[in-house]
Amino acid sequence: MNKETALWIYQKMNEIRYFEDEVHRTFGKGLIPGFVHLYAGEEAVATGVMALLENDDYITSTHRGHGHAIAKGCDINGMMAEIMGKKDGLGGGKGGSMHVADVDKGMLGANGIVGGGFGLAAGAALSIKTKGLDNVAVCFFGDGASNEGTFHEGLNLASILDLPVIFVCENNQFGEGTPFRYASASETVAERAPAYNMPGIRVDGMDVEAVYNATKEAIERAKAGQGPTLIECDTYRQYGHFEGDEQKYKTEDDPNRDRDPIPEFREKAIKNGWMTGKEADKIEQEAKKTIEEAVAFAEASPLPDEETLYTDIFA
Amino acid sequence: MNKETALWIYQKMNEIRYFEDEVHRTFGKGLIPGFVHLYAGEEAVATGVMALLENDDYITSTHRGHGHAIAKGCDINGMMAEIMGKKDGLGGGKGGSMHVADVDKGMLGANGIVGGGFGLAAGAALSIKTKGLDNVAVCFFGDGASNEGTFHEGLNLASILDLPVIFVCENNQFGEGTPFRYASASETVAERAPAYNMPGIRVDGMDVEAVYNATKEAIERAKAGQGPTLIECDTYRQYGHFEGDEQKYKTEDDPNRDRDPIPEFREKAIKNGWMTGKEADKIEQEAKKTIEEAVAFAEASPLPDEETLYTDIFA
Amino acid sequence: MTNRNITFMTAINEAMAQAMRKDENVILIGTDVAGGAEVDHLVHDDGRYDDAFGGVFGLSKGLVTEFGRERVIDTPIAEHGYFSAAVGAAATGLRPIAELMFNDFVGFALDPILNQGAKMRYMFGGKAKIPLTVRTVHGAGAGAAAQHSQTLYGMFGAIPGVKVVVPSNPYDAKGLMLAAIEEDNLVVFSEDKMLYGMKGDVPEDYYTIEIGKANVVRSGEELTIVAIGKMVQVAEEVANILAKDDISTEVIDLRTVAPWDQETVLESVKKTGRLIVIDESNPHNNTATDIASVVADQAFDYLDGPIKTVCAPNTPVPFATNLEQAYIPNAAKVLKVAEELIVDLKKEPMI
Amino acid sequence: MTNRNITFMTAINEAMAQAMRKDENVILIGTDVAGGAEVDHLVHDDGRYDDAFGGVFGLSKGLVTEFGRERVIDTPIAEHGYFSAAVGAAATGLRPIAELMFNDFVGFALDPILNQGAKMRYMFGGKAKIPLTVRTVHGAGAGAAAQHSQTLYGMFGAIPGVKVVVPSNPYDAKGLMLAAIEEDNLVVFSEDKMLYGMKGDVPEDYYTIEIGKANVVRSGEELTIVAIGKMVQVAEEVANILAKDDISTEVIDLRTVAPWDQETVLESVKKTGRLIVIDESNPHNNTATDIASVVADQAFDYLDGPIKTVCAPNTPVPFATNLEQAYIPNAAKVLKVAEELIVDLKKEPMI
Ligand SMILES: Cc1ncc(C[n+]2csc(CCOP(=O)(O)OP(=O)(O)O)c2C)c(N)n1
Ligand SMILES: Cc1ncc(C[n+]2csc(CCOP(=O)(O)OP(=O)(O)O)c2C)c(N)n1
Ligand SMILES: [Mg+2]
Ligand SMILES: [Mg+2]
Repeated sequence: MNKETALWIYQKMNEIRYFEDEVHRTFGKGLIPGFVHLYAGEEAVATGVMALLENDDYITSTHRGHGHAIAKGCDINGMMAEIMGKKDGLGGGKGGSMHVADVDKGMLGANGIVGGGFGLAAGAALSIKTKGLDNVAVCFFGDGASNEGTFHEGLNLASILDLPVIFVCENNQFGEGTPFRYASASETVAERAPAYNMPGIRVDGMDVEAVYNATKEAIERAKAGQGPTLIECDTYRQYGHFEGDEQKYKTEDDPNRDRDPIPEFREKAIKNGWMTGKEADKIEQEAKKTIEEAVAFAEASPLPDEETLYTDIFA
Repeated sequence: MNKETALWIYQKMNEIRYFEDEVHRTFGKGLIPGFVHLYAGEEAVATGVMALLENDDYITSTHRGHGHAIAKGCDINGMMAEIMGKKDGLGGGKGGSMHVADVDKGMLGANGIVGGGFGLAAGAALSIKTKGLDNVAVCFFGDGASNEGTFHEGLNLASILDLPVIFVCENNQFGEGTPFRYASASETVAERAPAYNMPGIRVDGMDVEAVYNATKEAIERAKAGQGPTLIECDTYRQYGHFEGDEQKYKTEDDPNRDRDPIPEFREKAIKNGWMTGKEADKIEQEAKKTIEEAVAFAEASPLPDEETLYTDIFA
Repeated sequence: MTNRNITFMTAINEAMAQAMRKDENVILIGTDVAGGAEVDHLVHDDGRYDDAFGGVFGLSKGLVTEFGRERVIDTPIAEHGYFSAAVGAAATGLRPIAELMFNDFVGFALDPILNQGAKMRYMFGGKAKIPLTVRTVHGAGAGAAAQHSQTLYGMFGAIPGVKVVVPSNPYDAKGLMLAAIEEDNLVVFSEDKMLYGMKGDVPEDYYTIEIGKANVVRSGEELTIVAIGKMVQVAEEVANILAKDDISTEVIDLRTVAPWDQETVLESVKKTGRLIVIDESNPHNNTATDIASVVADQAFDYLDGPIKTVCAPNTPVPFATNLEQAYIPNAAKVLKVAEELIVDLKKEPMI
Repeated sequence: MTNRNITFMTAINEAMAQAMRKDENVILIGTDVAGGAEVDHLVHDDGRYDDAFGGVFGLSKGLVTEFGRERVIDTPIAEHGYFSAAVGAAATGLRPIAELMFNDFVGFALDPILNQGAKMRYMFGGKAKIPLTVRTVHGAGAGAAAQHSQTLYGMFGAIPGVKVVVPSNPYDAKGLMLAAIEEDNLVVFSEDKMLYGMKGDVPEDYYTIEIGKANVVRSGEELTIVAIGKMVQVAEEVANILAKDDISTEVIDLRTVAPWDQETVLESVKKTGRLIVIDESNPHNNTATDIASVVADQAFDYLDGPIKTVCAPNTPVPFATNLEQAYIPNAAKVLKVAEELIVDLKKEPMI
């Protein structure tokens, strides 16, 4: 990883965190309808992967998609407005938190359907392969999603067709209030990879560099026509499953409970000479400002015009 | 295996084979509507497993279900009549080949839906477990079905709940005209078992004894509360995927192509002293007669009464 | 029999608890119906469990504490798998209540309903019964957007072999849930999430409400409004407004959408000659069109005007609050179509 | 433009081939759409492939030979997976034709249609297009029993964002398939398996038939019969029989069941005053009820009698030949309901 990358990562990590903290507050004030799932705590995964992706690479995301969207380059003002259901939202206010998307940025959508992304990502990779492009598709998914049949189908299909896709599991130990250790017969998600004849790698998902390095290798394999890779990132969500969750299932012993990937990366990046403390401070301040501006933008944006209820059904 | 078991097995193998050969002929004569998938060649699996099951054990079956039904003790006359769509069929002629069933015999149905049985069997095992019974459920499925997401979901669920269920794969190398080696990223089905923290055993599915022994162990585990087992039986279907299939995909090199489990078992059983040649001859003749009688029964049975179109929707 | 003022949610919880007390074969299975499986601090000293969620809306809270994890079963997120298991369990002697957290997830659970649970009895010539209750949640209004707000009971209702119940208030919710669990058939029990907080008088005792029978919640002579679930409130609101204009409206709460009560609806329309059906489903191939179709056939000669259906538009459910409100059928929309029907009954225009 | 007498199956095959020649982004994906993947003896010396199945009915035979395995993609039996992939591919620049071998398997492929393909454009505020054609097969009559004979286009038609096409003859099949592939939207193309052998004149050239427009296949003045797919033949048979009694029947082949052509149907009913809809779907919440509902609203004043729908009964499809035949709508059943409508038009009773 070089300096430029590290600075980009640190910027995106901070943008995500400030974004999510802000959404948390705004939700608390009753300004956001519906279900909101926050990504705070898992920033190392989105940024470690996305640091290696181009605009034309594709990602599929989850219900917990804000972090992926920010890291993939989606417009932050448009995201905030979308989450508040405003006209200037990325989807004109019609999608909301669970459907933040920007196909032109390669972001194929947050997805309210757990396990909805495996096949979509394989399909994006099929486009890449069929058109002979030098890109990859990345599927983000949770530990809970790994028990959906679509995991099995998506990984098997991608493997037999040697599709350039990377399956990135964000194992935050819980699917809603159900621990992974209960819901999954396997101890890790990565150990399921051999069933699909693909490498399965488990990395410290609180450490951006570990995520970055594993992704780098996976991209090389994918682009060399060697097919998909499964990367499991051990991580932790700071907030509840969704806003309003009491989190009665969390325990003192949860690994990663007391870790935070952002200060961890700040320290490492400074130590490795990728970033100075001053640069870090500046990034933090700028990120904070970016989010403040996004909130102002979103709040100022009007509600969508009522006739848009009826548009965008068919192309 | 003892003499009694061996004789039972040899009888059921022959009944199945004569049954299927007869259905093949009858279909050729145009007397059977719809899709018919024959079990001939795979008799060692159904009989090797069913030799160990009681009436109150459950099985779920597949589109290729005649063999399972006969071995589980379904009435053969009723089966033949069902397949011909007659009033005296097991399902009153309303189900046909793909839906032969007899819940009282623990046969939860042939199933036209590939991958439909994994969860059903887990559910039957859940009944057994919840009621504290000393029984098991067996799910038969094909190599092709192992790529359905329901495989993943069914095996994982059964494993985490320690359900008394045995998943028996009949790997006949093809799903319709698509070779398993193409469709599955894993080389065997059994090697997927570790992903569900259960034993995965691969046996010679042309050898009844191998199937029998593996099943015996699996039943012991299940009844001891140690959860499910996956058994993959390497086998081969003698006929096409369904009646009418040209079988252009079969090759000279297909393993098991030139094997037949019935003479193999006859030879072994005689050698091991489980059966005399005379007993074998007699069983063969009787089986032939049983099937001839079944055909006569089915042909004599009238069509269902037209008002039965409207019955059996709700209990 | 004590009546308590309790919520729709509590009424359903109570029904499930009473059914589970009455019959040990009744189990509840679904994602996070308890929550917190294998979390040590949620296990009491006496071996009983606390739940972490008790269902994503908290509807099944407390059930795991009373009935234990053997009968209140948290599943992996694997709807097809556990719905198949529920069907298999039902075919072999249990009486499962299986929860589909949002009806929108039907794409992960349809085959066990469509091809297994609904058809086994028929295909097997009557030799199976499937006492399975599918609890699920529909409806817009919570800002849950396109994949968590659909109204899909019409899809289930189109399947032969499936009964579909949609309660409109706490009293009905309890009685219909108990009836559903008593059924030896696959019953989809579809709850509008916007009704969860609704309060009403509910007897403490065990009671059932007949499945397949509609409820005439208001008698009238000039106009029939058939409504489903949450839409019953809209129908009553409309009836009150029309009453000011001396128009007498009969309001029918359908209660069961499959098989719906043709007798009650036809009788009413034969009396009033005018029909509006309110259904939050998307407008095509839904329960409203089904009712319209049957009435246009069987009661044609009694009709004094066109049959009106008021449904959601043919769009996904939008997220933005104003768009979502515009999506849901409401009194204004119903009054607008009512205009055309009642024009000859009225003295002066109303809206 | 040469016309050849070819089968319904060949017409669809030809359409797919012409679309694939015209646009290299068109691919075909499904279980055994070729068959025989990785079977050495099916590979020619020149690297081209023979198929082993070419679709389970042989409909896509030859396509892998011309277009190769990169564009004619055999899948594992994993419908949810490859349908999601088809949606993902469509969203990123391909124009997939994805085959659902039997529409009955919808329980394994519904989410990619219901929640992804049909909704992405809307949820993303117009920032996606999904040029996906879903080919599938419906209909009873082949003895394929309850899980392989259903008629489910009505289920797809209820979903906002999905267009549904049901061709009734080889000419339409080709033109509608080419139109479906040209669409930038998710189109379900549902083929009645009983029509596969039907022959008809089909131009060799590339042509499209407008999606959303019905086809008036016979003009008439006194009775409108709207029919779908295979049922168009039943409608024509009925029209011929009624003609002997001097009753003039208009037959409308719906062609597109979602969005169906309200204009053509309403215009016809306004002229004839009498309507029968024939639809092999189970009777509730289907296209027939939808049409009845719209007509009962929009053309009420023009109606001279009740609206009749003739559908399959509310049962699974039975296996036995006699029961299956009794299940499928036929001319006798249509004539029976026609009686009631035309009683005032006739001189003497007909059946
Ligand atoms: C098909 C489907 N089933 C269930 C849900 C409800 N649900 C939303 S998020 C969630 C938990 C997902 O857990 P995981 O995949 O680990 O992601 P995390 O929330 O931990 O990021 C569940 C069950 C859903 N949205 N879609
Ligand atoms: C859900 C579903 N998808 C596809 C099919 C069509 N189909 C019927 S049998 C079959 C092949 C099954 O292969 P396998 O599981 O290996 O069983 P085998 O036929 O070899 O015994 C297929 C694809 C089906 N019936 N159900
Ligand atoms: Mg998780
Ligand atoms: Mg096979």
